[in-house]
Amino acid sequence: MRLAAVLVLCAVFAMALVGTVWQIAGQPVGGTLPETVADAMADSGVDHPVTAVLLNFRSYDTLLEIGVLVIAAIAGISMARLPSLEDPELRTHDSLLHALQRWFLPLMWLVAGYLLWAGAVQPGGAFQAGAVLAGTGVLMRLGGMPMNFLQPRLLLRVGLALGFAVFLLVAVVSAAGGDAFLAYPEGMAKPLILLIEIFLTLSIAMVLLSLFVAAPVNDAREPAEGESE
Amino acid sequence: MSVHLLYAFAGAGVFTIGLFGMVFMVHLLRKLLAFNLMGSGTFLVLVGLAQHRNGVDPVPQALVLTGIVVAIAATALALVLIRRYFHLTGQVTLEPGSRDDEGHS
Amino acid sequence: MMSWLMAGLLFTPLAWAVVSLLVGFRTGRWLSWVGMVLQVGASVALWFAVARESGFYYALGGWQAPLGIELQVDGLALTFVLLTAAVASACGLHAGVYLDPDKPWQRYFWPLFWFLWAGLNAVWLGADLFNLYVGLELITLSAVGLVALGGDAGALRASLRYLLAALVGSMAYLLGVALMYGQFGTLSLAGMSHLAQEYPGLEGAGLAMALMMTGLALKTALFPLHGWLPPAHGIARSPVSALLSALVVKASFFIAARLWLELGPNLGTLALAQLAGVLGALAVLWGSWLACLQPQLKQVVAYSSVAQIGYLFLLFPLTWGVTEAVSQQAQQGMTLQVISHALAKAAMFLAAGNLILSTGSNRVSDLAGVSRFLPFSLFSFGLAGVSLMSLPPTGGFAAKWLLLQASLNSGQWWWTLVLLAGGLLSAAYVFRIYRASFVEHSELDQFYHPPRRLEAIPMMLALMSLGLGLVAEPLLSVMALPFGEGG
Amino acid sequence: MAEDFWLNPWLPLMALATSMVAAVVIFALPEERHGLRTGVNLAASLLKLGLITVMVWGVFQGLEYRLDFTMMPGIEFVLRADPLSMMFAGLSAVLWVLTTAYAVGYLEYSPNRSRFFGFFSLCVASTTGIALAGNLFTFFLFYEMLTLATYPLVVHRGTEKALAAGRTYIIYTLSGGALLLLGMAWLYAETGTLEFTQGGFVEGPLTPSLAIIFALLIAGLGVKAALFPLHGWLPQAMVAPAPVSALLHAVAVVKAGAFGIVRVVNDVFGIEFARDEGLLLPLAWLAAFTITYGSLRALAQQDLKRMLAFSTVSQVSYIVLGLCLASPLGMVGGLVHLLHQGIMKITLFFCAGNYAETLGVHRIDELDGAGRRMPATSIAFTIGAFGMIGVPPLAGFITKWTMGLGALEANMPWVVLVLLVSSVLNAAYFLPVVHRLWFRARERDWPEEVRWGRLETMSWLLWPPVLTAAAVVAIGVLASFQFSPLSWAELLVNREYLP
Repeated sequence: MRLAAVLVLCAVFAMALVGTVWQIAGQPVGGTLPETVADAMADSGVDHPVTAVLLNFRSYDTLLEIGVLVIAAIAGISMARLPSLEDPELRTHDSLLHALQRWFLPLMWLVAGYLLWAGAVQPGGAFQAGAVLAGTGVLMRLGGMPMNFLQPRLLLRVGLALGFAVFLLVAVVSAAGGDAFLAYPEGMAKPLILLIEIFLTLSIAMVLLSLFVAAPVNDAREPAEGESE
Repeated sequence: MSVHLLYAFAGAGVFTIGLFGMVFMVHLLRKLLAFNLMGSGTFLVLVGLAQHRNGVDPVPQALVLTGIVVAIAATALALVLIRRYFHLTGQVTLEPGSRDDEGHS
Repeated sequence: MMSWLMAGLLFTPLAWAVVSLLVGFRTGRWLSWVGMVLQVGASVALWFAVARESGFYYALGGWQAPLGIELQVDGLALTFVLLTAAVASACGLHAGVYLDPDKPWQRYFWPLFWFLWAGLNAVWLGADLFNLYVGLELITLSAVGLVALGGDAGALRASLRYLLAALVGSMAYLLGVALMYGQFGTLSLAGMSHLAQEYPGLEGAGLAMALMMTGLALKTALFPLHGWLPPAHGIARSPVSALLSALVVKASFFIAARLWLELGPNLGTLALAQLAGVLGALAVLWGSWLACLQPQLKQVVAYSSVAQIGYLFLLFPLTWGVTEAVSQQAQQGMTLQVISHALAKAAMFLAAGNLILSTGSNRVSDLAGVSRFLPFSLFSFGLAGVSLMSLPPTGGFAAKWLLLQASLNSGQWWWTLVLLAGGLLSAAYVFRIYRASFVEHSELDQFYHPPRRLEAIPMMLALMSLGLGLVAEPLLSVMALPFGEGG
Repeated sequence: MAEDFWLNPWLPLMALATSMVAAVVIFALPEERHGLRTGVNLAASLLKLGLITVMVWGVFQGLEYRLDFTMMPGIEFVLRADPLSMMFAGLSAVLWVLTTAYAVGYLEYSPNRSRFFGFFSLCVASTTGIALAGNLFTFFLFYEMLTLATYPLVVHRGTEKALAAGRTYIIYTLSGGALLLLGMAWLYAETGTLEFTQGGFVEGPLTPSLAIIFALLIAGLGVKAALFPLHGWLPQAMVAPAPVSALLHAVAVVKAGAFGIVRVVNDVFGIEFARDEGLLLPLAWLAAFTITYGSLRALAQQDLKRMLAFSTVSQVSYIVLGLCLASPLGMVGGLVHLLHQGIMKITLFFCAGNYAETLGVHRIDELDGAGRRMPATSIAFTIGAFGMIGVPPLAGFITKWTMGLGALEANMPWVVLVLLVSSVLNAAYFLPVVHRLWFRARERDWPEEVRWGRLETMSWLLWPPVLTAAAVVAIGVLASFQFSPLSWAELLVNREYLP
């Protein structure tokens, strides 16, 4: 009964939505933004339009977005239980995984670095690089590497906030000089964006990794099936 | 009808499936997956419709990247909450007091 | 000067979020005091600057819309910024004393608090649909984090419910943004408004707007989508509840209202407007009724929020297809309602927290005899209640008066009945609390006396909401300032 | 006093502020500072009396006291003093002094006095505000404030019964307030102003919406004025302590309603407009019915305070009825009853409180022989009761006589009949009480007797009723004196309404 009702409602919604898309596709109005972007590329400091939009034209979005990530990380680590982090039971003693780690980790760091650098001219950038870096972290953690910086102490918090802090500092420095908030000083866009991206990569990796790690695990009261991840 | 528009229609469909899951499913992880479906659908519409109109458009691509990060942050937060909730109550649904038999993924 | 103030306004909360993340709760507390002073100072200075000159668009990064993101710095936005500064500072000051500094998770209160503040400012000033989305998510996630902070199973359940509802709401909104971008090729609200005027009859965009408004209504907890609100607001720590009820739900409503006022005349329909009004009316009645039935003090206050939010949605029918003067009245009424409810509800939640602290119980029936021992917090609660009942001279009354005038002048007399019934019902639940406190046969003879500072804060907020009605005229005149059209 | 004295505009606000500030100070004082609290209370009430006296003199000289500022678009907060407002403000100022003194004695040794006196002062502040309100909005503001300030007084004892009464009270009065608000908002939407204007600001012809607005306003005010069928809260509210009942019934609440009706008829719609358009006749019938009904119900009561309550229901409608006659003498009669009834009724309530507090007597049939035990109180009660019946030359007689003349003047002889019937009924329920007081011998012990040394009761309790009873005699005998209530009402009617 409930299923039927929900299905009917969803069907109606889907039809309305498809109709809306059709309507809109049929009669677009207004100017075209891509041309404006293309015109402004020369002043943006980077060569790839997506990166230019992300870190220059609409950098406020990105700033706040990193803030959202940091919030998630804060909420995550606020719930972590300290001692469980280094529980030996969690370590996988799998020789294949260890072998993979030995080969993969350097390679993945390299990939992360490349993605970061490539962002200036082609798809890629801080988030992708950070995600890969976080992936290596996950592998390391599963392999039982001691990563003490993931304990919710000052070091972790500095790591989480670093990228955001650097971004914010860059944003406010130019404003202190009388320019707009988030504006890059003349000719400084490229190095500043690179600087921001490097720190963002680190912080994003840190956030994702800490979210992976931060959860209440291995408590005696927890039912057995809850351990499966 | 361009291929981009097809993406947009697919996005509408995916969004609706996600919405269905959100409304109908009770298991928290399923709800979370449904939310991610909704997100993917939205991003498809965002890029598809814009590219249908403008050709290659960097702005929606950048928006989708931002949107993905935000969605990931939300998903991660939800996962942390769900895990802790399960840890404390042994429940996987929001109905207070009733244990869910569906099993957990 | 102006640009420094703007930068300070944007920078302070974000910077304080970062810095307070690095330190413990106690250090975070005094750091936050400094931050509050800065933030309040910047808000006040900007407000007066705009009141003297006029509003302007602030292009972030020097990129003007539609390429970049512009902030719409006008009287209305700054009044809300100012309101946020006042209420958030009060909640922060209260929390600094109220929360237990020895609990390890409380250190995360300050960063979440400051992020929440930053998100709120981003929404008040935002004029770019996608940026508003990011701002909303900033608010949602930090609010959920605050509800869940150190919480038990109940708090987690409430925050999960809240999170899921809010996420669906934001996704619906974002889908609407996607459709709007497909329609207009811009994300700037002002640009869209121009285009919508130029090309009337865009049905697709109308549906997209309805979708966005639905998502925002879910985030604002409009009846019947309000189920997530009372548990979340009821179970959070009192300063957090105060922040949530006073400010957070207003953020999504504010976006809905901006959308409606900019695009509604061309994209809205009578049915949509009336539907929003009817749901708002039902929210008023249903929320108040449920508030009368709640056994727990904070649940009463939380359901009262559901009801008070309902009033806000009368904005939609009262600004659609009416004369300029009526629309003006409705907008002014809505604004005053937002402000006075924010002040009153924050006062109420903080006072409720004090009452819970002194009786050691969240139950209404355990308030017996409190009126004898704790008149001060009860008084604050009562004064805030007067504003919710919308009796003069409170801001709540001023709001109700303007809405009454708007509905009478537009011939939509049926809303007056809702306004009056809502006032009476809110009196019913407020007086239920008073009544409980006057019962004399209490077993408890000793109540814990909270520190004076805790008691003073809700009183100040309550007095502000009380006095709002007296200064409504100058306030409204600033909000109605002509807006300098920028790029 | 110079006509452009700089303080003049601030006098109304200062009169308001005396009790407001007193309230705040009293709330801030710790519970055990009894002496200081009493001092603050009395000082504030005397100061206010002084300010009102100055204003009465000024108004008599034709001075204008007015203070206004804009609160919201189109809505002003106006305080001003005119003859009518002086009448009500004077009444509340005089009775505040006496009731405060009485309450100090009445509540000695009981808990929560800080709360009580704080709200008591707020209550008086609201009453002053109602009196001085210069437009309907300001009136409404204080009208609602009065509701809120009296609630804690009604439920003061915290018993189940008190809480139930408080609930009824709040439901009635807030609903009334809502009706008033609706009427006011609608009126503003129709006319664009709310300022009390001599002769009214509503302009004809009478449209259906104007008639509905009139009905809404009267209904909203009628709740507090206890017009039938909106009187239900009043007898229930008798559980409150005696000073509260005295204040509720004699001055603050019911009079606020009646005063509001006077304002609406005279200064909003205009007496001539209301009369000519036939708005007043239904109101007159309603008032006449309420007079009779209240008296009949009073006959059946066994509880002294409940009897007095129904008597109030009946007596307040005299004011409305007098107003509805819309002839000069009728209006004078009605308006003067605003004062007369207040002073007479407060006497009766003081006495009832004395019986309860000193002898533990609440019911009429327990009063046998009380006159011998408490002669001063009983004499005061007797004077009050005779005044109510309308025995010459007491205050009540002046009212009824003037109103009777007014009814003939207005060519409404049936009103005379109502007055006669009512007087007979008044006699029928008051005389048996008086009879029991003086002419029945005591057979049993008093339920809970308390002795206060030499006097029949505590002096704080004794002097207020004695003074008010003396006033009942004085304002009757000296009715033609220049500042008597009657002369003032004549001045008022001649100057403002029906010249």
